[in-house]
Amino acid sequence: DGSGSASSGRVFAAPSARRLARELDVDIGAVDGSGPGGRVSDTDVRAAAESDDDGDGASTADEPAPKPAVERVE
Amino acid sequence: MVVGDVTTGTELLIIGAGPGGYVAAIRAGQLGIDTTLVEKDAYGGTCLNHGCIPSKALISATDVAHDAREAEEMGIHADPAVDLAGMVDWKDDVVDQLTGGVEQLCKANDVNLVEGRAEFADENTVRVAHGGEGQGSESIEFEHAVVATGSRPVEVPNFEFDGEHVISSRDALALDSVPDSLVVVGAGYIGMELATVFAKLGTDVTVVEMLEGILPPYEDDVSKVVRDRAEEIGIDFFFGEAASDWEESGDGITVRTENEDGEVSEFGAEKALVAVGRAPVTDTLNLDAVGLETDEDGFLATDDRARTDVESVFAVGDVAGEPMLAHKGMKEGEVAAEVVAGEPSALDYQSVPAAVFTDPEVGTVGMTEDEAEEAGFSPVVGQMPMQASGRALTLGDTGGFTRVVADDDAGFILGAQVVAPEASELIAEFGLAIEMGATLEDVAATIHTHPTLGETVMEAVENAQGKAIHTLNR
Amino acid sequence: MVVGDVTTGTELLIIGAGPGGYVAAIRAGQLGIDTTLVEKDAYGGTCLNHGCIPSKALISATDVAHDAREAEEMGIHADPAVDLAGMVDWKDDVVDQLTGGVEQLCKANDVNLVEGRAEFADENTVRVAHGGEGQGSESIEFEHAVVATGSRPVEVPNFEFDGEHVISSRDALALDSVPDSLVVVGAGYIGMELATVFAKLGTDVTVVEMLEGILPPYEDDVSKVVRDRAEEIGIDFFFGEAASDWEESGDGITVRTENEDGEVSEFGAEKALVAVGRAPVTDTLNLDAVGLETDEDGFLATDDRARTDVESVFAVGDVAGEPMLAHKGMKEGEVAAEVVAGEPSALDYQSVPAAVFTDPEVGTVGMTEDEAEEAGFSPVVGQMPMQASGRALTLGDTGGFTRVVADDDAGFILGAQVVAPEASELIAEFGLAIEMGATLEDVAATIHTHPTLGETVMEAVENAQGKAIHTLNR
Ligand SMILES: Cc1cc2nc3c(=O)[nH]c(=O)nc-3n(C[C@H](O)[C@H](O)[C@H](O)COP(=O)(O)OP(=O)(O)OC[C@H]3O[C@@H](n4cnc5c(N)ncnc54)[C@H](O)[C@@H]3O)c2cc1C
Ligand SMILES: Cc1cc2nc3c(=O)[nH]c(=O)nc-3n(C[C@H](O)[C@H](O)[C@H](O)COP(=O)(O)OP(=O)(O)OC[C@H]3O[C@@H](n4cnc5c(N)ncnc54)[C@H](O)[C@@H]3O)c2cc1C
Repeated sequence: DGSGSASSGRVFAAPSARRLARELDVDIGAVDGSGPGGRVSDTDVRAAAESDDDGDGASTADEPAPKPAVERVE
Repeated sequence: MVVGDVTTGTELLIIGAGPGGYVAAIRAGQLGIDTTLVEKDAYGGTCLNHGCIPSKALISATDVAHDAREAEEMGIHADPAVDLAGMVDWKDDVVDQLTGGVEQLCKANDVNLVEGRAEFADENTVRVAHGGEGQGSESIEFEHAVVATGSRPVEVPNFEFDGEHVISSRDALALDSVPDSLVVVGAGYIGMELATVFAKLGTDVTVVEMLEGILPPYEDDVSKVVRDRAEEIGIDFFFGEAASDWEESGDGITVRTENEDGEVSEFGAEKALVAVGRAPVTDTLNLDAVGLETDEDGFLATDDRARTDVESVFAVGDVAGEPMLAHKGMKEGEVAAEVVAGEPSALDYQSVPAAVFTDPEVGTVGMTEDEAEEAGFSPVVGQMPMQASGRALTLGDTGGFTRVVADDDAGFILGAQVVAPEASELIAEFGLAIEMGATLEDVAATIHTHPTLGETVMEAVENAQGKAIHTLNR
Repeated sequence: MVVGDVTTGTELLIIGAGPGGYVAAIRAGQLGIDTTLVEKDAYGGTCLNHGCIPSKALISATDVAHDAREAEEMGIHADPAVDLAGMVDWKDDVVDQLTGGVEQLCKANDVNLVEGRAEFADENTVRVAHGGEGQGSESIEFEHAVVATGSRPVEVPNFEFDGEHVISSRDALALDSVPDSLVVVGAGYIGMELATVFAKLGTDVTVVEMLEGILPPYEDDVSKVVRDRAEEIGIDFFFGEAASDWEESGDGITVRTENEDGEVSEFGAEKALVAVGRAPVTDTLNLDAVGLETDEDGFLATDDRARTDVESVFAVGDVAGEPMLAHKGMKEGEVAAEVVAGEPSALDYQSVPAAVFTDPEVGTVGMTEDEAEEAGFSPVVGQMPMQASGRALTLGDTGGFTRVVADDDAGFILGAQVVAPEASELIAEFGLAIEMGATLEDVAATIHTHPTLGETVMEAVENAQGKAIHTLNR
């Protein structure tokens, strides 16, 4: 748990990295950021996606975006 | 795509063509979605017709006259005459260009435009009543719907808008002569922007506000800069005063207010402008029919995809809650359209900037120092007074400051408060810094053009690091 | 720290208190370095006394009058009278506040201030001649030195500045009455800024330029916006004309120019303002004594630590080469001081923004499309016309556009060209984007306040992605 996600639960990562995390189904809050202060880069997100996968990670990025089916959680 | 005699069908049905709705429509059109946009009044909604655009037009026009009038110190001697009817005509022209542009952009992106008032008939149908008597109605079936019906001004009890004695911001933006005097009820951003316009036009302006200061959401040192300037241009303030009722008197009216202790005050003026907030327009939509309920304030709850509790229905803009700002609605509109198209979009922004176009402007984005503390950061703050900015001096406008709030540990920029000329523009760089996860060091290392107000961004950041050049470091 | 009778010693000796030198001094002081700053004329250098600040002060003051005069369309009727002597007094006040501020900031950071003209005596000594007859001189030994002696205007053969008929930008900024007519030799940024000021003051301005257009470093569609506006306010242009000589005639002068084919033209005017570029001030420093040589244009070569070929000597600002801009010099000054302090600083910025304060302003940062191609990128370009910006419309100022250049593969933002009101401020966000390695997606995802000119940044970026909302996508 890098300091990139601060006490507030906030993640420090560029919008493009945050979108990539959604696309690759990675919980960006749990990614160890390699940037200053633990900032999460797209490379960090990709690495996390691959280490989460059981071998077929290489193709994940090319798959179409999962259709978001997020329900309001409360 | 006629489904029956009077029923048509559409993939995406959008109700309301304000910034939330029209942006959703254009983006959906771009993404190849069969889109229908229903609007009962005018393209562009409140923002283009009665809000952001007309108010900013009058603000910048009155500033041209005011700045020239006040420029003796600069060697300029002018006594500009303002013809309000002419100014309002010009403003209407600006509005027409923009609303015409919105209509064209919708058409160019293949959006079906329907004029009329929509309400839900059932889970996948709206009924649209066309304007004017006997114009009939039609039903439109949809797969997805976006509610973007915006907001209307809140009325204070006993102060129904009559367009004559008690006016709304909308009326105030369309007056054809300058009132001699005006009581403004409410010192929020709309009240303060318009109070400033009229004071600069020569109106004797009195602002009465229930709370203890102006621009309540902002920090005291921010609103103080605006209040001092407002007082300089002749605006009188009365705080802790709740407007209770009014009556005609002579050519104008007398407004009565009550303070906490029940003491009554009276303010005479030609008119009263009531600007105490805005409420969502959701009561006219027959939301029951689609299975939706609002919260007690009339807002629709949405998730991070701009989706309501009903899977097929999205809500964007003012109906979806605070901050009730055009650009928040636009972002929600974009995301709703993209989600319908199956894209991995989400409302995952870190902050929504906000600007007040008073004199000077206020621009804020992200967290204040207090908010950062509450969120668990140990904030460090840096500030640069405009008095030390070469550019502010050359503009003859040195009130205010640029402030940054950052996380002391990692240096991440968390927020900014700017009260200065062009504050609305200056917060853009902070906004990008916050979204990027930029640190103080990142912004300090970026070369900023000399002489610009933007240098105060860099100086504030360097001040937070204890190494500002043009101001002393605390 | 007296070393001998007339010799003092210092760790860091800085020659010249312009933006390069005074920033180096303040930062060095902050870092605890024993620092001495020698200045022969006035704190703040060219920039504060005869450059950036006085020019921008006159530009914004004349704009106040001009904008009011041109605002009939907005319902404003004004006929401002400008008292140039009063305007210049105000401008001098602004300059005094800022130069006084620089002096105070130096003192507050424990910089030793020495007045006089410095030249190198040997590898670690300068001799400082104090101003005025019989004021004597002193020697100062140093461990490190920073050369920050700036630049002076280039003279055109036969056009020596006499302050009367042939004037420099410095003279132009201190006139006490408005000339009836003016020939401006040179359509670079200084010539164009001043031509605009005088045209707005009512002077009959003719610009003659050797090259084929105005603002030579900028792309044609950028400079065209400025040229069109300049012609609207009455400036006449003659291109391909090299000023060859002049003579007095009547109350004024006749300037002769020659074109490529040797054809001679004559232009009559009250005065000629010559602004054809600036050259570094390095010839008066006795550089030999410290073991340094300049290149053939008089510049000192430096590495990425702002260090010259001599280990102990740094050069910053205009003497260190193009771009000859204040903020480039400030950055070099900071880095030089930090390197002396042993910090890991370097001139590793990606780009130096530049602004021209014409009407409208020009702001650029990073690469143009052509430059990106030459650098091996496959550039993609996005543009947003000001005509489609709600904020530009409300300002009544819709000339120009915002353009972004990005790398088509990764989306990295490489550069931007803005010609628009507040262009100097708008490029700040692009500057940060470039330094951060932000992509088109990053900027597009950042919410921009409505209605602001900054929204055109987002729209240009979205246009490059083929998904702008408020302009058609090519
Ligand atoms: C004076 C003033 C100044 C403002 N200044 C700013 C500012 O500077 N910056 C800023 O960000 N915000 C500003 N705002 C707020 C801004 O106007 C709103 O946040 C914005 O307009 C909300 O957009 P929206 O799309 O949600 O709704 P709206 O713009 O309100 O549009 C809703 C549209 O839906 C239509 N509609 C409603 N019901 C139906 C129906 N049943 N069928 C069909 N059509 C329907 C309406 O006619 C309207 O056109 C200002 C507001 C005011 C009043
Ligand atoms: C009309 C005009 C407008 C301009 N507008 C802008 C603008 O808007 N933005 C921008 O970025 N740039 C602008 N510039 C350019 C800017 O002024 C220079 O880039 C900047 O001043 C360079 O800073 P410097 O520290 O290198 O040198 P300078 O500012 O030239 O300072 C050098 C100092 O060294 C002193 N000095 C020289 N020799 C000695 C010596 N031997 N001993 C002691 N002292 C010495 C001089 O007296 C002077 O004070 C403008 C220039 C002009 C002329």
